[in-house]
Amino acid sequence: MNFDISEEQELLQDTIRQFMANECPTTHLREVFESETGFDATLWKGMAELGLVGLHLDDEYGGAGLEIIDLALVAESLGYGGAPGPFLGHVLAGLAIQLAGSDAQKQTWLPSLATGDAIGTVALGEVGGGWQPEEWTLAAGSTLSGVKLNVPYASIAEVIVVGVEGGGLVLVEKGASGVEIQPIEGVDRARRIDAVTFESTPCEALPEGAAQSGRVRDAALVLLAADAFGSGSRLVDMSVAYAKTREQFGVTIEHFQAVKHQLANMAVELEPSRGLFWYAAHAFDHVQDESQRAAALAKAHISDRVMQIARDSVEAHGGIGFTWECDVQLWFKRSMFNRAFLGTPSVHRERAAQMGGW
Amino acid sequence: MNFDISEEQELLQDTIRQFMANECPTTHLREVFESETGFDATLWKGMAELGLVGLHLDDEYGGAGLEIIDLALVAESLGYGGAPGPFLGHVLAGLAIQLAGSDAQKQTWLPSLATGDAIGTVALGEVGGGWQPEEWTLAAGSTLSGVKLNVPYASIAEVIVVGVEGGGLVLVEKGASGVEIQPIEGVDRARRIDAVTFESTPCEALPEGAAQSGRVRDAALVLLAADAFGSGSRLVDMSVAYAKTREQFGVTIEHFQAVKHQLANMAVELEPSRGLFWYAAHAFDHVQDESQRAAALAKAHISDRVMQIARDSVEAHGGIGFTWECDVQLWFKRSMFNRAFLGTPSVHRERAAQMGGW
Amino acid sequence: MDLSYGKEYEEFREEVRDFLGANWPPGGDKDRYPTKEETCQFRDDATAKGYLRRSIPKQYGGSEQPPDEIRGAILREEFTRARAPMDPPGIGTMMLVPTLLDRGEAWQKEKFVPPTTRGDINWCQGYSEPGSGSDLASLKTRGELVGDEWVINGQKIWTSGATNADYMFCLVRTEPDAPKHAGISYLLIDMNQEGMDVRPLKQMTGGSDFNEVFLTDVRTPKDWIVGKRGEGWLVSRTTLKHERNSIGAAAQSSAMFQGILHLAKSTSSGGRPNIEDPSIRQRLAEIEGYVRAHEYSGYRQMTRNARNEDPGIIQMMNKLNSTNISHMVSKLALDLLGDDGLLDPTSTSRAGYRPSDNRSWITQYMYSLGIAVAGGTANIQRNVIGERGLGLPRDSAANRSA
Amino acid sequence: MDLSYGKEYEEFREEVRDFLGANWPPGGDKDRYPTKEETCQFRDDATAKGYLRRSIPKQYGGSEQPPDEIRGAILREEFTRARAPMDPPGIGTMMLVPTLLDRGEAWQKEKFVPPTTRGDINWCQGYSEPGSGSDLASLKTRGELVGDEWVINGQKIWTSGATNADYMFCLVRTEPDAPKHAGISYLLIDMNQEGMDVRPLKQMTGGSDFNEVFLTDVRTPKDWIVGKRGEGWLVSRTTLKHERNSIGAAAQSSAMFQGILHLAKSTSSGGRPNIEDPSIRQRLAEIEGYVRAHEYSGYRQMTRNARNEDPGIIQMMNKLNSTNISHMVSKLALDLLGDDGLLDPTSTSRAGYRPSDNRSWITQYMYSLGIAVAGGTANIQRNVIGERGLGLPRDSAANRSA
Repeated sequence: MNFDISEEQELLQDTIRQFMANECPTTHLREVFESETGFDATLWKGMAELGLVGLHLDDEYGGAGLEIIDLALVAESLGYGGAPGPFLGHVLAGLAIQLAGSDAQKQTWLPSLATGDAIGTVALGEVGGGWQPEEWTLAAGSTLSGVKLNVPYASIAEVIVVGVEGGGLVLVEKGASGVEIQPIEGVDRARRIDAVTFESTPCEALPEGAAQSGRVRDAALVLLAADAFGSGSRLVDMSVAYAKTREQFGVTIEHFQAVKHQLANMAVELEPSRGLFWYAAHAFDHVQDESQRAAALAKAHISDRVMQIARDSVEAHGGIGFTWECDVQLWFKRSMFNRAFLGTPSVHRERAAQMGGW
Repeated sequence: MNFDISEEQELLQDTIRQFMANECPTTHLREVFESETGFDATLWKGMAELGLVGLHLDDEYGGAGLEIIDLALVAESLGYGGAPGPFLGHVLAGLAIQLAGSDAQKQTWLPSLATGDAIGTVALGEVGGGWQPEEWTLAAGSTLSGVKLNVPYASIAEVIVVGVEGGGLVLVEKGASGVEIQPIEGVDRARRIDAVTFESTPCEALPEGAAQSGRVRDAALVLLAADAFGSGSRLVDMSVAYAKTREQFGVTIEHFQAVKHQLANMAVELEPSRGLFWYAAHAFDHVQDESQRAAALAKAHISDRVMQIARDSVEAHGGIGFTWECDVQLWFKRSMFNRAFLGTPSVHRERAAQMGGW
Repeated sequence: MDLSYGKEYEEFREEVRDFLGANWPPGGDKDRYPTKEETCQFRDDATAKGYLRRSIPKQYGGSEQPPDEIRGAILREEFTRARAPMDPPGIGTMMLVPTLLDRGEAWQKEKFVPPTTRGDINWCQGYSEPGSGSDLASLKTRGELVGDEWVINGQKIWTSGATNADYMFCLVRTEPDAPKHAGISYLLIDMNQEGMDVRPLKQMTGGSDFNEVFLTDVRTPKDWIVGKRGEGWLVSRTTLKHERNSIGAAAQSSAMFQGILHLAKSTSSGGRPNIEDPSIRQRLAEIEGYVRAHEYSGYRQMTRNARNEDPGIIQMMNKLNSTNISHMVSKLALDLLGDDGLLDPTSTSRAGYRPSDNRSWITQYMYSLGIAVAGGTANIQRNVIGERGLGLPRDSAANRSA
Repeated sequence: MDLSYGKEYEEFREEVRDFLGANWPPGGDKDRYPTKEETCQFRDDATAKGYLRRSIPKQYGGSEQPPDEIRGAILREEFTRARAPMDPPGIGTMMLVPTLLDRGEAWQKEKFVPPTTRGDINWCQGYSEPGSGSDLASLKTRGELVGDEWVINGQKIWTSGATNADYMFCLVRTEPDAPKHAGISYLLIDMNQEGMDVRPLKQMTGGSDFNEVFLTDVRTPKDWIVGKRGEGWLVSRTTLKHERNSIGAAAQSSAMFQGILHLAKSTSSGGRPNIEDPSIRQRLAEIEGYVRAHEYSGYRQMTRNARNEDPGIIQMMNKLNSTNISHMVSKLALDLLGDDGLLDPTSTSRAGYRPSDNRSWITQYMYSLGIAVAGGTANIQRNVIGERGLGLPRDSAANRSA
């Protein structure tokens, strides 16, 4: 029995945390937040050089051949650091092509996705919350028509993996005809989303798309849960640090038992949930029977708990916590993204109930 | 606008509180709790002499001609005092006969119910939670057959008002043939319940039963809400008093902010809900359009909140709160009765939703 | 118990309705926006009838009516129904004027009360400081008497309305050697001078309801002080005898509940209207229990206040009730919103796909947190309820220094 | 990450299974209740294999195995599966024996360890007192040395197992003039003497898991003290190096969840199985999130403990996690029970209509509160997490006297 991460994995997380502290302090994060595109090419290059964006791709395509647990630990650290940019959609696009693509498709795309030279993304959501493969409605043959919503960084993607009717997946290249991309004003300006309209757009099916799209969804749920966990850790740390510096009535507010208990409650809501995303990530590669349900439970539980922790963090900061200037808002909004993207907790709880045979 | 009780009503409540403190201190309440029947004839006589058991019956039958709000204020005070005995079923039986009975039936029963010389009760619940008039299944003509559950003090009642198919009400007299009464081991030993089996038992219909049984149910909901509110007040008072006497670390525990805030939260959950049962009681007599829904909301909300307050009270008392010896258990169990009798909060919330046209 | 206002009051309501019917909108013209002069005239006429400036003595332009919570409620109801303007809203009429009437010099009342109640001048409040939130009396902004003027230096925060205020009423430490609470004076300051630097404080929602105000060698005449030197803390705590609005908070909760009910009816999940989801129905009905309880609590307070009786502990719970309800509603809203929870509420200026009507609920989701912190944090409210309501002792951490 | 136990351990499991197959039940006879002698023999044989009495040195009858959390877990799993007895349960083997081994005199170990580990003698713990709960060190039971004996007077509470204990290990104030923590000694006392008055403490559920013990001129030899005079507090806090059961609490939460799931499937409301109610499904799935999180946290701790690494803050959360889950499950249970929530769980002796299988959930509903208070109140747990886990300061109220 070894329910723990390895020293290498810890080292990787330390490296990312250090990288984020150096390259993306919150002053810089705010610049990206305010920027037009929400994309920082230098930061992306740094992440790519650390090997973060192709970790899970096969060696032969320039990846590190690692597992979803490794990718999830990266996501956790990026969540902690508040990393802006297209990481989520990018790694999912790579995963989709690796799992469902032909050799030729892999040859074409994976090497440049592994290095981050090309950015990929996934178009899953539809109008009215149709995130799940069985809910996708876009008909696709050699061309594709219809609307996908909430597509991360579609405007800078070289390739979009699009979920289509029957749960299949197709590839659309940048510059393909009939593609119109409109930004959606998303709450988390560190992770931009677009609406993408296709009109007779040339596309190419991933041969195993229908068989693998559920796996891509599960991986996405794990990564969102991991990011949420990292965000929650950051929020707890910020709140504890604030309680240690803010003075009222002649003492730092950490001296008030009510404050201490609120902070303890936040930690108790968060810390035990770490194993949920660890297990779901582990199950993805090693316990496939359970991986779908574990991913749903992890995403529902962690993103929900962390949203509450974000609210508690605002309260722990008092008035200042409600301001734009206070960093809590950055992770508050990140938490809203993690909670809503790919479906709210209640959606995945009901899925878990069904999968549990209830 | 006068949303308050009158001086007379306050005086009545003070009188009952004093009466309970004198005649039924918790030492005595425990004796009744442990007794075979759960009925204390002396206490009942005292309540009757105060005019509590026929308050709502017409003057001409020896009642005080007062309203449901007055009866609810009595119920609140009895809940605070933890009064054991058949009050609830008794006043509902009187109300049912007054609302739905023929002149002859009123003449027969109301005078002795008003003085408390005869005890009445109501048989509403059935197997599987059929508390509502539209759920009643017992067929009744000149005789009655079937089983009613959770009938308060059936064994000492001179008359039982029984809810039957079609939402009607019938009277069964003590000693009628084919009646079998079996005690149910109820959690609240201050308010005993029985299972009553009728087999070709002679009965007499209340002419307006089907028209009035919903009103009887609504009055019952109001009285349960009022009793729950009184119970909650007692639990908060006990918890505050305990915090002022229990010492730990050299100070009374009221000095710990966590304790103070827990007590404040209990008070905040309770106190505002007072208006819910006031309004529901007021509406019963004066705003009939709203009275059904107001009664459902009041019972659901107050009985639910007070159940949580009872749990919080145990925690506020620490280890001792979990013992038989500690008085908290008496009101904890009273709260369980108030919550479950006539349907749990979720049942009445769904009813409120339907009545709201949701 | 009587939920109507009673005959005398219903007659008063009729009288108010008649007045409004005759006077608002000006000239009976509903399609035109009234001029400032017309609004002024209307307010003067309403004052003459005793409907506005009710707590203001006649000598300062008021109608000098005895406090009457129920007349106040009726006026709010009827003016709201007719969309007629009441007394100019704001902290000047709400807080400064009653304080001046109670503690001010005659010349101060003459100079400031009439234009404030007419809405000609606006005020902001300089109480909180970055280091002094719940522990307000620890404030550090200093005032020194130099010749005939106070010279003030420091920083205030959470100052709403500072951007268009003409004056600030301000707590300033003028007696640095006196004990904490006894070293504070209550000064009036002209905002329109060099050294007054107002900076809007942007919220996480994107809006700016509050400001920071930096005071650098700001000056005010020696006699623009209310009460004596060092009495500022007491002056600021003066019990305000104006008509309370006991049901205002509850009315907002009710309105919020109507909103969430509408949201549940107008949104869907998995193709089914959310209002048909049993778990949503349960949550709505549970929230309604709290909302109605809050509403009836307002009626109770109004009744007691109208009789000049103490409403008791219930009065200390208003803010916490509002905050709790707002939290519950906001959380339910986020569940109802589904994907719309991804949307940014902060701006509608940039071009974006699919602006959603429901986007305002995202603001509400965040704003419900602002409510908690604006009215003093929930912890402070719990302290008040525990200490003043339940008779529990003060915080020991606070005791150590207070 | 590897959720199997690994090859070496799986071999160990096989070995254990083989042993159990050959030795339990005695003579392979499943239909006969084993005699006491057979059980003793089995335990001795298992000890010879290194399966039981693992933390006990060989000289005191143990198998003296190095601490191995995973072997411990495998043994629990396999013995449980075979329904074979492990070390006698109870506070004697759990707490007294490790303390004696660490701090006791040689003769004390010889006298008490072997019979305790064999299950021949039973112990109870005399720590808490009516006035000393979370503030244990304020205990007042006094011991005075009179000649060669300690004479002890006082009262203990929450003493489980006192009714059939042979001895008590007890904290007693022997140095009344020393500071609070330094005045306490750790004494061993024979329960079988006059002056030991054990009174079961009835719970609100009707059961009695605990006792009060009144000590009146109770006597024990001078040298029945563990550690020196005044060292009792430290002795009682000795870190116990026996194998932890990191997953025990989580396993109970899991079992409770399976129970509530079954309850939801087997009860109905309004004619429909509760498990089909969307609001019940949501609550169940939400609870499952907590339960699985708790379970995985147990695995994490087990992994770290097996490597002799500090599991960190997660270890301090076990009790609060269990309590929180138990609360959630119990509240859901009450909703699922409907009318059965009216039933009394305390007795099945009186004749009553319709005894319900679900009645035990009422006990659980109350008992979940006992869990909260038994393991120290939730507030104490929050203090521990805040102080030791998050590095926050101690309570100021507590600081004033501690």
